[in-house]
Amino acid sequence: MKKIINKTENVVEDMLQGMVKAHPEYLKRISESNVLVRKKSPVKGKVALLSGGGSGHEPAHGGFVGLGMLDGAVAGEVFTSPTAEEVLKGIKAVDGGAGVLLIIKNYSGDVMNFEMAAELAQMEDISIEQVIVNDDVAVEDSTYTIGRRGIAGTIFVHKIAGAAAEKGWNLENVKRVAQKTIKNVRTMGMSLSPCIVPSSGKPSFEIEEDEMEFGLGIHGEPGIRREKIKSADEIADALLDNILKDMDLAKGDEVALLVNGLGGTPLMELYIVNKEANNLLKEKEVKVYKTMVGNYMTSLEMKGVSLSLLKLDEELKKLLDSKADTPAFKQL
Amino acid sequence: MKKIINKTENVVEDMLQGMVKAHPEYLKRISESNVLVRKKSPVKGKVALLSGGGSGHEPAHGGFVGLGMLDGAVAGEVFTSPTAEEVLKGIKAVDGGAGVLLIIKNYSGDVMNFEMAAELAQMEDISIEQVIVNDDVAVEDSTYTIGRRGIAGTIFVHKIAGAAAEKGWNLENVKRVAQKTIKNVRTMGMSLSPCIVPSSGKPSFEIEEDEMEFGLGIHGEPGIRREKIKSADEIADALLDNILKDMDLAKGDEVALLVNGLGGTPLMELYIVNKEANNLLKEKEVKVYKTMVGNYMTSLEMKGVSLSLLKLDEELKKLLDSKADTPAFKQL
Amino acid sequence: MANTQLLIKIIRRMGEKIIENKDFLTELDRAIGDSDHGINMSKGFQTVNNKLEEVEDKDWGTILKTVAMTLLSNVGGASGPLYGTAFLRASTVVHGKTEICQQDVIHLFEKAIEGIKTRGKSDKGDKTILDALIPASNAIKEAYQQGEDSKTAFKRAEKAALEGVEYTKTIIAKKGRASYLGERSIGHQDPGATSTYIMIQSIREILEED
Amino acid sequence: MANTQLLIKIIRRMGEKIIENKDFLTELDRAIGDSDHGINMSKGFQTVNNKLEEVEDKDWGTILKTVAMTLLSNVGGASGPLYGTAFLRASTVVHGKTEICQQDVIHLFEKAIEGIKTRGKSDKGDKTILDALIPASNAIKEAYQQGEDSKTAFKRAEKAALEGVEYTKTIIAKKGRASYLGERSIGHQDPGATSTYIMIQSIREILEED
Ligand SMILES: Nc1ncnc2c1ncn2[C@@H]1O[C@H](COP(=O)(O)OP(=O)(O)O)[C@@H](O)[C@H]1O
Ligand SMILES: Nc1ncnc2c1ncn2[C@@H]1O[C@H](COP(=O)(O)OP(=O)(O)O)[C@@H](O)[C@H]1O
Ligand SMILES: [Mg+2]
Ligand SMILES: [Mg+2]
Ligand SMILES: [Mg+2]
Ligand SMILES: [Mg+2]
Repeated sequence: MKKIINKTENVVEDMLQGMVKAHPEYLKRISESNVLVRKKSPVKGKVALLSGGGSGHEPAHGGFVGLGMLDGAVAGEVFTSPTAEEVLKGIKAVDGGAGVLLIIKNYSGDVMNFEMAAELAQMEDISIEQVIVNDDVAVEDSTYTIGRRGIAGTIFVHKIAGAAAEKGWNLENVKRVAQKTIKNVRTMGMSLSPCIVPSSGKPSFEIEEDEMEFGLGIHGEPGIRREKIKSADEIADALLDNILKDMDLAKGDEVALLVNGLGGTPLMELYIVNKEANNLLKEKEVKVYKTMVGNYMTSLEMKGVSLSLLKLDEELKKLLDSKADTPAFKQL
Repeated sequence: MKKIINKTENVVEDMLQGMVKAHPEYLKRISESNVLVRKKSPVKGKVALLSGGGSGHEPAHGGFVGLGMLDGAVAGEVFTSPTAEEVLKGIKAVDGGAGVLLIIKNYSGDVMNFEMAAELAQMEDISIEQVIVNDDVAVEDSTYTIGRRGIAGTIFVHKIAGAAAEKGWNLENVKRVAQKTIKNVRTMGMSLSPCIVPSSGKPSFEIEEDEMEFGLGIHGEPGIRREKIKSADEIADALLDNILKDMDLAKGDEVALLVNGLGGTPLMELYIVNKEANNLLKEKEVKVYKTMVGNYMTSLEMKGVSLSLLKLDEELKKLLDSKADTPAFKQL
Repeated sequence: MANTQLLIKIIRRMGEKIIENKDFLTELDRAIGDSDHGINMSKGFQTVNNKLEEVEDKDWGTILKTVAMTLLSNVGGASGPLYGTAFLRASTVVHGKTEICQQDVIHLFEKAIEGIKTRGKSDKGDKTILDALIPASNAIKEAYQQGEDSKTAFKRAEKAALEGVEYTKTIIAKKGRASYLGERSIGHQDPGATSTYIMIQSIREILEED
Repeated sequence: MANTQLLIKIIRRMGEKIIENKDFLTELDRAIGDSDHGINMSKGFQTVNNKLEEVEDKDWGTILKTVAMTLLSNVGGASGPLYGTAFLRASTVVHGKTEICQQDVIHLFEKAIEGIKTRGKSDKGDKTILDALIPASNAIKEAYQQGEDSKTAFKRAEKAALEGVEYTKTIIAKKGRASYLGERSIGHQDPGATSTYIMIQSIREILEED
C-alpha cells in the first residue's frame, strides 16, 4: 500500500488537523468531534446546511464548508458513515435558529445515522429537514432496493441549496430547491483502478491492465460491469448515454456539466473527457451553461472519472451562479 | 498504460480543446497554436505575463491564465518544451503594449526555446523580459551545472507577478518582484510512483512496493536518491529540512507554504502532510501566513508531494493576498 | 435460568471472535461492499469490551443497552446503527432483570429483528444480517417449544444461521452496498450475515462451556 | 566533390535511422531524462522528410536551413533548438553552394559545434551531444589533413562518435535534464550523444553506398 500517511488508524484525525491548518480562514473544528464548520458558525438566522459521510472523498465534504455552500461537514472513518452521535454534534454546531438541512448521500449507513441524529435533534427542538441525494444512474432504481447511490452530483446540491440558504431563504424553501436539484441531476462513473482503504491495506478489487470498471460508486466498490478499456471519447459517450437515457432533456435545454475525477486521475485526462462530453451535448443541441472539471468527489486514489448532468431552469441558474467561497469551490 | 485518453499523439490537442470548453469565460485559444490566453487578451497597457512549458503539469500553466495571474500559457508536448515559434505566437497574443514578462522554469529546453522566442520578439519591437524559476533544492546549484530546476514554486511567481501586473506596475517593476519571489522560494518533492508519458507508454522509472524517490522533479525523472517509504510525518520533516537548510529564515519570519500534489496523490494525503509541515514550522517559530494545499504543478498521474516555502515581506504579502480569478486559482 | 455473568461472558466471546475474524469479514466486504465490515465491527466490540467492566454487575437491560449505545456511537457505517438498534430493542425486553427465561430469549431475538427491519427497511431475502438472524431466531423458538434446553436451541440456531449465510450466496442483494452490484453480488456471502453467525456461534460456545 | 543529391540522401537516411531508433533513444532518455528523446527526434525528422521534396533541387545552404527551421519549429524540448541551431549555423557555411569541398565539411561541423555550445552553454565533458559531435568533427578534420577521402574520414568519425557515446557512460551530466540526477547519471549513455552518433553513422553509410 503506497500512501503518504502515518498510522492507518489516524488518517482521518491527521487529515482533519491538516485541513483546519490549511484553511484557518474558512474552517474550525468542533472539539472532540470530527465535525468541521465555518469559522463563524453558527450563522444566526440563516438556514444551516450540514453534510458529511465517510472520509476518502476529499475535498467532499469539508472542502465545501464556507460562504454559499455548507455550514458544516461530519467526517466518518474512511468510507464509513459517521455515527449518529457525531452527526448530532454537527447539527448542534451549525444550527443558527433557522433550522438545519441535512444533505445525505443515499447509502444505508449514512441514511440510518443521519436519520437517527435528526430524531435526536428534533427531541431537542431543533427544526430539521433532510434530503437524500441519489444521482447514480448506474444502479437500478426500484422500490425493492435501496435505490440509487449518491455520488458526485451531491456537489450541485451543496452549491445550489447553499446559495439559497445564503440568500436567507427559509428551511422549507431551501429544502425545495435542494430536492429540485436532486430530481434534476444524474451521474455515472467509471474507473481504471481500485483504491485501497488504509485500514484494510488491500486494493478494493483486482483488475487487469486492459480492463475498466463501468458504473461504479465512490467507495472502491466494483462497478456494474467490467469491460476492455476504451478511448476517452468512447468512455465519455458511454457515460453520457446512460445519463441521457435517464433524463428528460429536450433540444435547447440547458445543463451544468461536472467532469469529476476520482482522485488518481490527472486533470489532463479530465479535460480530455470534457472535450468529448461537451461536443456530444452540442451535437444533441443541449446547451452547456456551465462546466466544472476537477476532483470534487473522490474515492481515495482511484483512477477514474464520473460525469454529472444537472438540468437547469432560471432559478437553478441563478443559484448556481451566485458567489461561493470555500476551500475547494470558489466563485467570484 | 491505464489512461483515459484517445490517440497518444493527440493528448495535448484534446486537452487544450477540453480546457477551453471547460472555461470559456476565462480562456481562448490562439488559432493554429497551443497557446491559451485570457478571454480578453491582450489587455491594453498592462504588462503581460506569459509562461508555459511541456504539458503534463496541469493545471499549470493554462489553469493559471486569468485575472491577477498569467495572460497566456504556451503548451508543449508532454514534458517537452514548446518550440520557439509557439512561444513567439504566445508573446504576440498577450502583448498589450506595456511589455511581456516570460516566466520560465529552469530546464535547458524551456530556457533555450523561450530565449529564442524573446530574441525574435525583440526584433519585432516588443519589449520583453524574462525570469527563470529555479526553486528545487534537491539539485545542487553550481556554476558548472545548469543549476536548479523550476518546479511548484513557480505558482507563487505567477501569483505575485500577476498581482503586480494587474495593479498596473511597469515591466521593470513586475520583473523585480518576480525575481524577489524566485529568490525567496524553495521547493522539494518526493514520489511513491512513476508516471507514464503517453507517447512512450512506459513508467518513467521502476520502483519497489516499499520504496520512494526523494528529491525529484516534475517530469517523471528519478529523484536524487531512493529510500524505504517513510511515514507522512517523516516525509514532511525531511522535505522541510532540506528546504530550511537552504533558506535564510529567522524566528518570527513569515512564509507561504504550498503543499503540492503531483497528480495521483489524493487530497487526503496532502492534508496529512500539511498537518506535520505546519506543526514543524510552528515549532521553529516560523509563521505560516498562508497555506495552499492541492494539485498545482503536477507530473501526470505521479503519486507524490512537494513542499514549497516562500519567505514573505510586506510587499509580497500584499500581492499574494490580492484578488485572482483563474480556472485553477481563485481568491476573492 | 441465565444470569448476567453468562451474558458478560457471551459478549466478551462475541468480541473475541469478531476481532479474530476481522480480516475475514473485511475480505467478504471487499468482494461486494467497501472492505470495512470487519474493521467496523472489531472497532465496535473493542470499545464494548472496555465499557463492559463498568456494567458487569448491572442487569441484563443495562448491559445490553450499554452494548447498543457503544455500537451506535462508535461503529458508524450501516452495521453500527443496525446492530446498535438490535441490541437496544433487545434491552427493552429484559429491562431490570438479572435472570432471564426462555420466553425472554425468544422475545429478545424478535425485538432485535424488528429493530433491524425498521431501521434498515429490510427483510429476509435481502442478503443482509436478517438472513442469518431470522432463521436463528426461528430455530431457537422452535427448539424451546419442543422442550429443548438452551444448549440445543443455540446449536440449532448456529446451524440455521450458517445455512442463512450459505443462502446469501445464492441471492441478489437488495439492501446495503452490495445491492449496487446487482447480479454481480451473487456467489458471495453477506458480511453482515456472517458477523451475525459468528455472534450466534459465540453464544453456543459459551453455553457449551458453561 | 559532394553534391546536394548526396545531402538529400544523407538527411533521408538520418531520418530513417532516427525513426528506427525511436524506442531505443527514448529508452535511453528514460534512464536519465524524461523519456522523450526518440519521440522528439523522430517527430522532427518525420517533418523534415516531408519538407525535403520542396528543396531537393536547392543548394546546400537552403537544404540545411530547411532542416534547421523544421527542427526548430517542430521538435521543442532541448534537442529541437540545439540540433536546429547546429543545422542553421552549418547552413551559413555553404550558402548558395551546390557542391562542397572538404574544407566546407570541416567548417560546417565547426560551426555546428559552435552553435550548440552557444545555445546550450555547454562543452565537451558535460554528457551531451557535444561528446559525440566534437570527437567526430576532430576525426574528420584529422583524416582530411592526412589526405584521406570522405569515406575514410566518416568511418573514423563514426568510431570517434561511438567512443564519445561510451565516454558519456563514465561521466556525470552537467547540462540537460540528466544533470539533475548528479551521481546517478553515471553508467548511462547520453541520448543526445547517441542520436548524434546515429546521424554520423548515416553519413558514413551513404558515403559507402555511393
Ligand atoms: N438495510 C439493511 N438492513 C439490514 N442489514 C443491512 C442493511 N444494509 C446493510 N446491512 C448489513 O450491513 C453489512 C455491511 O456492514 P458494514 O460494512 O459495516 O457497513 P457499510 O456498508 O456502511 O460499509 C452488510 O453486509 C449487510 O449485512
Ligand atoms: N545544454 C545542452 N547542451 C548540449 N546538449 C544538451 C544540452 N541540454 C540537453 N542536451 C542534449 O539533449 C538531450 C535530450 O534531448 P531531449 O530529450 O529531446 O530534450 P529534453 O531534455 O528537453 O527532454 C540530452 O541527452 C543531451 O544530449
Ligand atoms: Mg463502510
Ligand atoms: Mg522532454
Ligand atoms: Mg462495509
Ligand atoms: Mg528528454
